[in-house]
Amino acid sequence: MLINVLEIIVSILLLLLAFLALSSKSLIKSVMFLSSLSMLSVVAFVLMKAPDVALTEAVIGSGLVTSLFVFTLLATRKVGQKQ
Amino acid sequence: MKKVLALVFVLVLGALIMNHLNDNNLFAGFGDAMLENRVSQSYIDRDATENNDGVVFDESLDLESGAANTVTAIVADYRSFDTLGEVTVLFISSFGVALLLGQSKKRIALEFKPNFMLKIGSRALFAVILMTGVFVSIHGHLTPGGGFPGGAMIASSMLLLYLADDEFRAKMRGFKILESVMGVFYIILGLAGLMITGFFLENFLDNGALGTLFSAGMIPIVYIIIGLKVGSEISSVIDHFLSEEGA
Amino acid sequence: MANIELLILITLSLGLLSYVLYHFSPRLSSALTILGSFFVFGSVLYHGYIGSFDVSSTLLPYVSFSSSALSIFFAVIITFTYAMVSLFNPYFLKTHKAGNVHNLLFLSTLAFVLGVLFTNHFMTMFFFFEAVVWTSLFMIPLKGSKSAAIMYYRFSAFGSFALLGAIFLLKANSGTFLITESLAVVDGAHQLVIFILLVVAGMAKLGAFPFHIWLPEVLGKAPDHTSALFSGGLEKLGAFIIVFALVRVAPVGATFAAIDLAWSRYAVAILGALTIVFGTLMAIRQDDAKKLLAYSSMSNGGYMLVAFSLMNSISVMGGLYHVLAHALASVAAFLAIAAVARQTNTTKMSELGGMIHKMPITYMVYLIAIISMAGIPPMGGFISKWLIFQAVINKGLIFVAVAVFFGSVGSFLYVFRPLAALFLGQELPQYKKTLKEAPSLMLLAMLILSVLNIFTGVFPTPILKVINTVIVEMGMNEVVLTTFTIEGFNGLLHPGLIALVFMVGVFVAFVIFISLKKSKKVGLMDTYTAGNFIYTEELMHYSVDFYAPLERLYEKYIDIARNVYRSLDHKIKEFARLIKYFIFTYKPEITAFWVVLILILFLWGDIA
Amino acid sequence: MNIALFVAIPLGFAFISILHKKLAPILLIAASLFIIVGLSFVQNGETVIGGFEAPYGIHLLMDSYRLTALYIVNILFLSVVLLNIRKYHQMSTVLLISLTGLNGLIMTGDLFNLFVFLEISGISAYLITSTNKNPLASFQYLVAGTVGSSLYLFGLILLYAMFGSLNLADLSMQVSQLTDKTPVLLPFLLMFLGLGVEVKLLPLNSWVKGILKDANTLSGPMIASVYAAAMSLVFGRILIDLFVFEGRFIVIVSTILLVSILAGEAMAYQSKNVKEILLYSSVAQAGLVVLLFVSGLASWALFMVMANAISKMILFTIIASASEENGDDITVLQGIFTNNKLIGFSFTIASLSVIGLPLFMGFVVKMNALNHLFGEQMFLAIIAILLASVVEGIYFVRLLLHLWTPSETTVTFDIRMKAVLFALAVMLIVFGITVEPIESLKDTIEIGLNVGGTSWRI
Amino acid sequence: MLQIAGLLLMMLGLYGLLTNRNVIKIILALNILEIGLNIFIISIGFVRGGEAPIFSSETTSNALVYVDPLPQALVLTAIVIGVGTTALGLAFAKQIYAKYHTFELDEMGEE
Repeated sequence: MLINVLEIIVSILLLLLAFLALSSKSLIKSVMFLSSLSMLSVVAFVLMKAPDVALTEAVIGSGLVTSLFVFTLLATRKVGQKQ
Repeated sequence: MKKVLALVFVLVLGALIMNHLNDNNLFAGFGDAMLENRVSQSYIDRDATENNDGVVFDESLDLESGAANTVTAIVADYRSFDTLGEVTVLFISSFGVALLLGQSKKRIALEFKPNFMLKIGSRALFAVILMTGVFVSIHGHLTPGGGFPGGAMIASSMLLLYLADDEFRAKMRGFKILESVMGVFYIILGLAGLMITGFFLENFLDNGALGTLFSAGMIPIVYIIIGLKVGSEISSVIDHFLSEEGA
Repeated sequence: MANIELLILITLSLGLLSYVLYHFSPRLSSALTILGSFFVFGSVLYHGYIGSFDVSSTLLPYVSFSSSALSIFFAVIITFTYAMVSLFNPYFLKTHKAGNVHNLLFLSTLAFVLGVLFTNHFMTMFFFFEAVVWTSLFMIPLKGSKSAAIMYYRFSAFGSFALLGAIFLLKANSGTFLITESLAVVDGAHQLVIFILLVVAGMAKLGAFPFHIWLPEVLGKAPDHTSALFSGGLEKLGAFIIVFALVRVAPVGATFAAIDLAWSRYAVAILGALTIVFGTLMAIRQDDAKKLLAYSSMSNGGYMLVAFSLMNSISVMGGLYHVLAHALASVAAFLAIAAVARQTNTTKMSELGGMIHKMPITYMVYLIAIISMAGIPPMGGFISKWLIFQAVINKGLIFVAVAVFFGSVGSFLYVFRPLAALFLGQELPQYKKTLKEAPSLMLLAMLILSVLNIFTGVFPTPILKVINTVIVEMGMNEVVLTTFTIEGFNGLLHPGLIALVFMVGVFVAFVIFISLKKSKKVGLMDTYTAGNFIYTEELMHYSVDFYAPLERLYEKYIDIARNVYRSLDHKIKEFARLIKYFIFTYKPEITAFWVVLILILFLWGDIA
Repeated sequence: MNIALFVAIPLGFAFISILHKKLAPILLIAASLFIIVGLSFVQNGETVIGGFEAPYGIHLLMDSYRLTALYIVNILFLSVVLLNIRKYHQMSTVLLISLTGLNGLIMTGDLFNLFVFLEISGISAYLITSTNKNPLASFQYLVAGTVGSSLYLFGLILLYAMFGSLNLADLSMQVSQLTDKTPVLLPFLLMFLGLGVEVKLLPLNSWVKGILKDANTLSGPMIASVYAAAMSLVFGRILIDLFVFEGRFIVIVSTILLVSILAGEAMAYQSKNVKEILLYSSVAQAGLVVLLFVSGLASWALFMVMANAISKMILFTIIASASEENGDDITVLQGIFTNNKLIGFSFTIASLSVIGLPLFMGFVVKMNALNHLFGEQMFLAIIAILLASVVEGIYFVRLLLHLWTPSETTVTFDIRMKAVLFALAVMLIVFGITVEPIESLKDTIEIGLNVGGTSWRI
Repeated sequence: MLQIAGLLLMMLGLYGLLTNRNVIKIILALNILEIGLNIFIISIGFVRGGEAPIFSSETTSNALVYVDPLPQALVLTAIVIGVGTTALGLAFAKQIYAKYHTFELDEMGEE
């Protein structure tokens, strides 16, 4: 029962975060929302008894992808500042 | 307006798909998957090739796949070819990033100046994370994780160094050699399987007892290879993303 | 040369030889072309006459031949056209961008035409048909007009692929690609479709009413002597296909009881009638002599359509004879125009005049040709039109009959114009010094054609007897012929007698012309209107706005067919632009959008 | 000869090739040659990877269809490589990976493995197109390709949820045993759309314009010829082996295909730009090929892919090479063949073969396909093919007349290019005149399809 | 419930693709699509009350009920492939930025 409630909360949060990530005006905020979406999906994976996937998603999906997004934005903002 | 319309569209589509799947008698509902009808039951029972009485942790010897972690057994044994492909995808995208962003140049300067403590601390943390990564890779057949998260951890330890030190540039040449050698090892492992047993990527080592560190035949080796390869590839990707053109 | 396969191969290799030879000596290359054309004509004529064609094929794979009276008849006409036109070749090569290519294409088309006519296999026929299209296609732009070539291909391709559709339907129907066998068993549901496809294929090639747009374009813009080839030779391939559809395929669909004719055939006859009317009306208002003749070719094609659609011995005989008579006449007319054009570099009637002084023989040739085209005795065109009139009136097709007569009357109007404008009237000053009569080879060709034009009008029975064998071969009763008469529905025709009467009439007229007082010669500028001297010569010219009052009646409607095609073209392009606008932009969301849409469309059915 | 080597060798070479720049092109050519030579030592049947029989493990399949497909793809691949390796040597690794991906794609008998190879070849295709120097177009290609493969994966996972297997043969057997086929139509539609993105079917192919409009001598022939051939052959194989067509699915599929063909031809007809003409015409041809596959004419579809691939290779290479300096407007390129008769000859033959004129390979294929379609009375397809041929004819005539009309433009072509393209053109003629090899190959392919159907469907 | 969430996440990803005209946002939407797909795939194999498919000292025998391991293996592969495409997409994004100095598709001159 507890798990069911947890599932529902996670689901709603997932959708909320996805919507926020897509509708946020600031790119860096979007990326942060994506990152938290990814972290939340880790919870979802754990709930569905998939620890391997959870670990991989946590390290690669959440960590690595976020950092790549951030680096891209970082690099381009610098370029933008120069002009 | 356009956005609302698009949202309505996709939600209608989602509802339609859900409706379709609910009506579908072949499609089990959430949480009701029937493993008996799927090939995966054989993966769990380890009886894809021959009948198997049962699998017992710490006891069963020389199963057809010796990893206690069934997912690992599938990834690195039953469907090892997929994993080879997966490694290839990562390899080609890392190469592609290098190709697209150029053999650059100068790394991005960060906006804050890391102090001494940060530098030392991150060095220490670097070692810890690196060890964790290697550990995760090696224990892939026993615990959750495996080569990919392990490799990513190795890479994130490198990332830590990047973030902690403004001047830091990894030795890309070394990564490249590591990447290449590990890839070739994987292929050679597969070819060795072909030579010894007649099947490409076949496990030709003893499986040992389920659940011990030195079990599961090739799987730890494969995962170490993957871990190192993924680590070096992702590090190279990070390096390229952290560099920019100019100067 | 009795073997058709060998004949085709030899013609092709002669073409290649003349292509190579052109680099060394254009003259020799042209001589080779002439030799080749005459050789082909000679062997077709001789072996066709004694009936000793060897149809075995050993060298070419997948190809087999058969010879029939029909194919020999067409082959003789077309190869003769080629032989005559070939005599013009040497004089026109200099004006071409690539004379070597011309010679190669000339002989290749000849070879492929033979293939079309003599094959007994539909796929081979399609192959040769396409080969003719492609080789002739590249002859058109040699004078520099790519658009005409593209126009030609549009309709030819449409015809070719309609033919292909018909071929496959026949195959599906009968299980064989052999022409005679598959045509013999046309029945069932696809009968009408096969009929329509074959008729469309033939009409596209013939340039009949809804598909006539290419004819004036091509005949007007092709190299001057090549136009004769298209009009007298290649267009007749369309008639060949039409014969397939209308005569050899059994009557299709419900019958129109009142006139004892299948609806489908009646429809073709109506289209033929429309072709005649349109062709005539358009010809009347042309300024370019070649375009005028092109439209006249179109209207004569209409006569063939009418003739073949009526399906009785007299009409089919008329149609086949018209193929011959029109080929002779139109080739002669086009060649005469080409001869003029070669000397003056223009075919615009308003820019020419008084050529009779310098080119009397060309004038005579042209005169005879247009008399034949207009269907006036004693030329060949009269005989065929008489037969067609007979058949039409006998069937009681009122509208068609009106069209047919209108065509004849109209042709007086238009063929007179180039005659008057080009040859008669004032001699234009700019040509006074340089103009000469055409060279001897050209004259030879034109004279042969004129003699034949008269011969076919005066003494047609030997040829009609040949046509009788064709008709019998196609399973109809032969027409009763004696040495000097033809028996129609309403009585006998004495071509010789008519010619004699006509000769006497001409002689009397000539006597009157000689004996009366000579008219006074005046200079071109020697004219005053309302007391003013006219400075612009064009206003004085016979042919400018010659039939203006008549043209005003219909000039709003002349471009209907062309506009239909143009708007079709626009519609296609608009559709293409629409798709491009919606899909092919740098908008990544398009793919997602279509995916969502298609999935919704697919799943919506679950609810509905 | 273990066919896993066709994947392993180029992959291993790719891993090695990043070590040494000079070595990479040599490795590429060596791998390509190895595969072509190796193909003649191949035996039909399945090759198990990892020692687990289907449906538990992954296996590679080989039969006449796949062998022919491999020959087509690898030979064309080698010719593209030989023509471009000097100029684009930095792409060697990418090309090695794409060779791996394409070969794996053709041979694999597992749907998820196919997804992996789809991504491998897809990613290398994005990188190949990056030589166009138009990152926006490549990005669009990447987005479309990713969406496509996600859809494919979605459909695939639905199939797995229903049948519990990922093996092509196993699935097709289970699907054929279903009495009510409606449940499987959604996954099939998803997979159809997903692969349709790669095969360039109409509403899903917005990426094509950006990619092929700026194509160079490497990316043009590679995407339009090699990739198009491989993708449509794989797609066709799945269509034949796995898909069932019923109800609304038929309506949607046939609409997509007919619109692809007719709109593709219309767009080519409307275009004034040589590359655009070619790219839209290849959209139409892709639709035509899939139409033949859907109609069940697998072997003729295979030959049509072959004829189209050879033709497109010739056409795109010539135009890409000629437009490098001049741009590719139809008027700018006028007369490029006047001084390059051999190139003009190859181009003409390729375009005539695409139209389907006698003497060339396209004709043999089109005629036989039409013959079968008439036998089956599929008139919609017939009308589409005939109309398409007419329109194709018109714009190719326009193109040919322009390109052959003498003018001042001088373009010089590489002598190797002349030789390779001429050889390919001769191949079109040879297959157009001597029908026996095609006929006999067709027979073995059809036997293969049937035998395969019974033997490896467990 | 999580299955529906996965499905809806995919739909939101599509929504993002439909409405966003920013290169970064498009890649982001692709990522959301992939995460949704991954959750959906895992949910296919979920068995309520099943154990994680790892033999350990607690779950020692194959007689127990496990969740389906195959989808998990597939998702592992899919995640890595997703990272590959994302990295490549971001590299293209950087190139685009270098060429046009913007991420907004609307601000780039279309041909």
